[in-house]
Amino acid sequence: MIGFEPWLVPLAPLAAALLLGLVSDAALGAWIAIAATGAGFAASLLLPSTMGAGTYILVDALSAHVAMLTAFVGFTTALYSRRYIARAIASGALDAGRAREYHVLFMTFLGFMLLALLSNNLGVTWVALEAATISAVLVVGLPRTANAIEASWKYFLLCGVGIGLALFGTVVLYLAALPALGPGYDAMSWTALAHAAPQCRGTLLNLAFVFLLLGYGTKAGLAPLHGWMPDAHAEGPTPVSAVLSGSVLNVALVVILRVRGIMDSNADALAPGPPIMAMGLLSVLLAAFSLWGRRDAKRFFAFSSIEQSGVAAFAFGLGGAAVFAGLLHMTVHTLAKSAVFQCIGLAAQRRGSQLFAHLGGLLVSDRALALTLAAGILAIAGLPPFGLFASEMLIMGETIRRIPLLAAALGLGLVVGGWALAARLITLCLGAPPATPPIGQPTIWVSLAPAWIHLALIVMLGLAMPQAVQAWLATAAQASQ
Amino acid sequence: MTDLVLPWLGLVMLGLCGTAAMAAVSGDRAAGLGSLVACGAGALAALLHLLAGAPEARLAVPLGLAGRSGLLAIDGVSSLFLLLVMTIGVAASAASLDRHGPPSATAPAFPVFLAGMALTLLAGDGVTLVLGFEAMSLASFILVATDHREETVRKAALLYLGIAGLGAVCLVAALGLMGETGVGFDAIRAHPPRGVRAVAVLVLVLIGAGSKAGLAPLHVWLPPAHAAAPGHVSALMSGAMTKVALYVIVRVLFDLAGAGQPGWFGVPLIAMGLAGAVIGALRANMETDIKAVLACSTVENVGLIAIGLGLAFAARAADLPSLAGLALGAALLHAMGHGVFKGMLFLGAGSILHGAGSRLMERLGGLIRPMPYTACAMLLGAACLAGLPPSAGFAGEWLLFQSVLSGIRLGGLGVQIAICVLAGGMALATALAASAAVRLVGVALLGRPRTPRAAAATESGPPLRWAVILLGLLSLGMGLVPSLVLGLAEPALQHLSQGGMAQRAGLLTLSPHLDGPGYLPLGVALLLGFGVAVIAAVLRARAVAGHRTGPAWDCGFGAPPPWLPNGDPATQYAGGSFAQPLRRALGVALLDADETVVMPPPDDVAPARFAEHSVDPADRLLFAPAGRLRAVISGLADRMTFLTVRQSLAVLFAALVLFLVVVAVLEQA
Amino acid sequence: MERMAIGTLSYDAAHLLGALVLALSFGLLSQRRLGPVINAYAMQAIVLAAAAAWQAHVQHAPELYLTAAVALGAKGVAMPLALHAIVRRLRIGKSVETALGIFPTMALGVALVALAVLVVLPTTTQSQTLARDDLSLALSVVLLGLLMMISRRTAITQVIGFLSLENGLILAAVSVNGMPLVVELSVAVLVLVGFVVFGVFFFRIRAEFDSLETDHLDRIGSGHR
Amino acid sequence: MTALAGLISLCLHAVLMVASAPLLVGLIRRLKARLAGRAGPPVAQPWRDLKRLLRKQPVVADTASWLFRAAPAAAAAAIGTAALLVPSFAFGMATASVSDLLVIVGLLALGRCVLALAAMDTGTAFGGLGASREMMFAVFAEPVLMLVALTLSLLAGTTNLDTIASVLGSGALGLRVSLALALGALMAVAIVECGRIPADNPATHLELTMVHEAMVLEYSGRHLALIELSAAMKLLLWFTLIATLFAPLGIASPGLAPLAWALGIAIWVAKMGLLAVALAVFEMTRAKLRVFRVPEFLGVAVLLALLAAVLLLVSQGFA
Repeated sequence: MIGFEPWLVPLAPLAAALLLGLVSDAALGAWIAIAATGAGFAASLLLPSTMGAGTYILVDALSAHVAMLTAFVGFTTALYSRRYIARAIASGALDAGRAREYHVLFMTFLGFMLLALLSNNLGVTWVALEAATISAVLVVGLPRTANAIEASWKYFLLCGVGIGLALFGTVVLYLAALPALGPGYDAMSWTALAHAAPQCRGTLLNLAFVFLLLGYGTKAGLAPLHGWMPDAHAEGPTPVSAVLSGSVLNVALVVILRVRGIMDSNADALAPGPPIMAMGLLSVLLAAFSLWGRRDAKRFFAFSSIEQSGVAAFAFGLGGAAVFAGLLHMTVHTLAKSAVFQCIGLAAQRRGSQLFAHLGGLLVSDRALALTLAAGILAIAGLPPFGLFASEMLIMGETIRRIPLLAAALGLGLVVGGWALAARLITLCLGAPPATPPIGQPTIWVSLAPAWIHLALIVMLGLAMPQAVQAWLATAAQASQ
Repeated sequence: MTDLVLPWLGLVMLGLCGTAAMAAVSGDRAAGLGSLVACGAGALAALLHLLAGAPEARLAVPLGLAGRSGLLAIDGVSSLFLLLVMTIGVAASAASLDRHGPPSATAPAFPVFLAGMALTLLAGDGVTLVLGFEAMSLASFILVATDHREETVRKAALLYLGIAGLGAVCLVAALGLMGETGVGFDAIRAHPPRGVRAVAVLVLVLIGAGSKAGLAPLHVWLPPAHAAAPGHVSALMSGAMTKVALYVIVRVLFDLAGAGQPGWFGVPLIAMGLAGAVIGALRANMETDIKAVLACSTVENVGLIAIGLGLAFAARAADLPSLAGLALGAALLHAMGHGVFKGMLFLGAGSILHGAGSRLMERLGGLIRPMPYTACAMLLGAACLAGLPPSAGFAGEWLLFQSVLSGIRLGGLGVQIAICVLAGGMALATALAASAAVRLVGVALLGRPRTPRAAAATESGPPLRWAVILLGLLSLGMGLVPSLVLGLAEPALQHLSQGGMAQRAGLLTLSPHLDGPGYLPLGVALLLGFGVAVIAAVLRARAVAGHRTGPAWDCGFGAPPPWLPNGDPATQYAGGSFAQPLRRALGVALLDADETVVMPPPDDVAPARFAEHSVDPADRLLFAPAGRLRAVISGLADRMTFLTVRQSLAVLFAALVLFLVVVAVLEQA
Repeated sequence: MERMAIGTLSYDAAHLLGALVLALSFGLLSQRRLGPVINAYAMQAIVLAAAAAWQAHVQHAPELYLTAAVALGAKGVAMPLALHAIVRRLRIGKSVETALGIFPTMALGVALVALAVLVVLPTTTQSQTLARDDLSLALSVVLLGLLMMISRRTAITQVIGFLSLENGLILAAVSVNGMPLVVELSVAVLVLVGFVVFGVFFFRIRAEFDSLETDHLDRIGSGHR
Repeated sequence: MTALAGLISLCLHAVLMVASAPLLVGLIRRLKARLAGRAGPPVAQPWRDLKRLLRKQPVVADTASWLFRAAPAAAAAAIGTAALLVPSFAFGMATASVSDLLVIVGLLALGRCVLALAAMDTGTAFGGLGASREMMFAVFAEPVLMLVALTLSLLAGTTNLDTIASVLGSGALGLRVSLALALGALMAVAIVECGRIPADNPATHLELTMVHEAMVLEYSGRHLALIELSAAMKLLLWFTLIATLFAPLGIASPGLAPLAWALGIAIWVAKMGLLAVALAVFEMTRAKLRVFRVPEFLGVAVLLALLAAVLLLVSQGFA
């Protein structure tokens, strides 16, 4: 029932990484990356038709959905990277060697992320995420500036500890499943665990949950474990920020969601919802208030990612119908945030700085870029016709029906965060541009096309989601429970 | 035919969206023309629907959240408001054809704005309503930001968007409280919220829609945003959008929340309305930007309408259907009237901005000569603003006062005394509005031009003139025969309050009670006309004809120097000086106003300086403290985020220990 | 595979080795000089290797011998040498700067062990006591490692705290009955750990994180955040 | 029949109002002069002034627009219309069904606003000064009127003046404290509205004391005649209003009754005379207030009116 396709999804980028290690020509390297991610994405499109679970590979609606999303963002980011890296080389920000390093690390990162998603084994998931983390750390440190290196070190140490905790949680989870499943691979497989959850040992599940939540929560950027995120996003190469915001968070959230499902089915275990909701809500509030003081655009949007990740986590913690909304939120946020980061990257290249003070007045200087960016920011702020409006409305509605007081806190976070986004939208896009002339050629449509594709998808998801997509997402939400 | 209304209106909205797409390609003119046609079609449909007795209809559309289809629905209430929106839409679109200067990049947002309003009014379920409402917010934000190179415009746009976000979250929450997301209005009506939940709905709707309507204390965005937007846009925002927000309040509180809610739900509406009426009217006397003056007066009028709505709600709960019908009829009549005349005033203000190059009173003056059409429109509008008979403004306010006076039956002594205060407050607000209207017209249009630019002002082109004439005629008609409007509103009144105005409004008269005496606007107009005719006849017969012109006497003020052939225009009263008596009498108490006069010593030739300053109490008491609180929390949040590695690890460690302790405690228990 | 019960040699030995690992964690916490800290870590790794080997023996799981070898070779020998080299090469001060003081740290450590026992205690109702007891030991080691990371200012001691934390993870992994992929996981952990040590070279972190981080905040903080 | 009677009484009323308004002003002037120990002009002097003004060609400031020239007629028409709505000697005039108190307030506001605009139109400092002060006075006067209207409508169940006066005149209600308070409040408003001492001085052109006179400073000829006439009519209107509301004695019932009308007119003239004496005495004993004290003066009136309404509510117990 499981064909070769699921393997192909992570293997395509990983193989490309090996190949890219041998290719020194930057342009060719970029095309190889595009081809590999394209192949991976194409293979991921076949996932829905090969649903099933093997020893190592699990293709259910949830993993297939997030894998398609990740592969897609990887593909568009590779498309975007081609010109971005070429311009970076042209402007002297990167040399050819580092460009090669970048492609290799990016492909490794992407491949392991996809592997982590599609694996049916907690151990494999963990190893893949660890490998992805290491490659992400290296790629964040790639610009070799002092700030970048320090950011990557911080990222590494915090996520290293987080990942350590996650491993401990994995061991305890295995221990909890032993009486139900006996020793062997089964006790580490998501599918078996989901089936045997009622027979697992509740107290151990609790312990495992604490470690898994904190471990993967660190990767998901949930407060108060989010310390690494702003720096890593701000200092790394922009295409990576796009993927970091988009997919690392998702993979971690998916793991948390699956663990939640296991906890839910066990009568002895404590309710997993409240701690997830608490961390989600704390992230929303903390990030919303932190947005106000930011002067660096990428750091700003990193905080916005923390906020949105918090919203999704909150929805997952809430459970029930909110899981669907959370998944939708995650999906749409991934698309929107990577579009925004792509635009910010282009703007930063044009102005030679990523500080808001130097980025103002884009509408006058680069109109298409500014409009795309504005649409992206409005999407993140949760305005229609973009999809985050739909997901936030569903989450808000579900919350206020079930726990009205929390809805007040969530609403506060959304308002404060939305206001900050509005303020920065106005700084970035409106007004007169700074007097210094922009660097290089104006942005052309090829650079913006990936963002446009993302935005078009978001509009589709927000305004008139096809029945099939809705059913698909509902299945994915069901798969986690 | 009634089956066709919704598809027809759906087509209108589609057409508006198509217009937006066309405008994105080919510029403003397409936006204006397309919107004009679509709005005309929409207004026609709404009118026919109302004339046919407003039968209810529903239509599912493939538009909505997460695979669900949205629902369009129409009844008397939506149809009435739709008629207003589309009518102002016609005028505003026509006016937009008269744009001066370079084409604006934001033109495509204009039809979207209209479509968003229409969608809000036609929504048959919560999601569609919010979708329309947000489309309206977003499009109007874009339109407000049209002249984004100006700092003040950007500030206004930010304030607007921020408060719109607050409103959106509250509105979503309110609709969420009333039923499963995306469920149709019928299902909500079947199970209206009760108890605390209903109170929460009330609060959330008042914030959510009230902020858009400009109910105090969430009105602070109106003056800057209306001032920043182009004229035809502010006409729509003030004339139509605030009414759409009021429609949402009416829809949720009167219709969806059911008739079983307690009467005190009307109290916050009344209190916010009164506060807005007084503060808005007073601020209208202080602002120096003519569009800000008009926006403040919108705050005042929305406040008056809200008072009517609150009274109607209380009366309905107290089982006084005739009073409920009276108050609601008054509110609706005033809403319609205000929509039309405020639209006209804003179009006039836009025309002044283009013709005379400024919105600031201190830079205008004497425009009645170069801009006769605009001046006539502003005069007519100002009469409505001031609530002078027989204008449309007076009809609405008269009926509102009548409902307040009848409201004495609502409760015991406490309520009655409150009603007395309310009546006094409303009278204060209307008198303040009259003062503001005189100030606006007197300073901006009359007297001598204060700048060379104002002296060289030119009248707007024919499209704007026709738009203004259309609204002017409508406003005249509504003033003289207000029963026509009430007739159109009758289905809405029946739907919302079980007691209509049909018995009480004859073809020509309005009366608060069944077969009691009332107000006959046409009679008053005839008497006035008769009086003027008699005077003219007598003067013709008995007085010397013609007149001579000469320099103004001005108590023998010195002759003007040769380079100022019209005298020194700076000696005229301007906005600030006209406001001085009120600033001293009321502004100090309510707006924290202060004046600074710097007078040089006797030998010094330096000019004397005068500065005045006032703050909206909502700013002072609500927004400024909230902003400071936000800054403090932001600082704390930053300190929680920008930690050293060791501190971050310590936080992680603390979280881990905390969770373990919680688990241990829970497991022991 | 036979069940292990209290009182048997296999249990006693496993328990003893686990307890030794925990004791060495306290040893790490108590040291004031850098050299002995590194040595204590080496000792812990060696005891861990012994524990893994013993588990390989009693569980009849030959792959665990590999884990033991890895632990012994990499963590017991190579890593300490590398750390000593770093200390020499980067001229790092020999004393351990504590943020909390030795005694409070130790007291906190005891409290953490108590917490770990308390959390794991409710699972005693059923069999597999070995795993349960070792689990509380491993949890204690993890918590103590984390405690060391936050209670020491010097970068190198923080790294050692991290390494000791990983020892706790491996201890947990090897003592669980028949856990698959233990070798793979331990290798992956080793990569992570190796990367940390490499990172110290790579990032040339000479002094303490705190001073460095303060610089970082100053530099990035002014005008950039 | 009733309709015809209403029409006839309305015509009589109209003539009466127009004809006697200048006489009332003349009477007050004469009374004040007498009280001051002067002989004073004849009572009919204002009429002669009006006639003389009509013969003079007006001089219009070259900065003024058409509004300036149209304003006097508009203001006079507004005040005249208001005057037609106030019953003086007979109930049931043709305008009875529309003689709404709020409409009268609105018409007076119309006249005021038109004149204020005209004052601004010449672009002089004095015009603006008068206009802004006049509008401020109105701001404080309107709440008083509204509260008085509220009190009266509580008693009569309507704001229709004809009905209120009939109800009050039927004697069913007796004498009431709240009515006395309302009367006081209304008189204060009347004084301010008509520009009498202590709010304004109709007899001076001293810059700092004038409000109404500052507004009409630029007018001359037939325009000024209209303005003077309408000012006089306003005074008469207020007197009539007060008399009709608070002393509705001797007012003829609806229907064709020439005798009762004659009696009513006689009683009305007597009432006007009494009020004129009262005003003259009041003005002689008061000094003009500073302009910023006028809001305080009106503030007292607001409190009186509020007290009137509250007392009525307490005693009546409406629910």
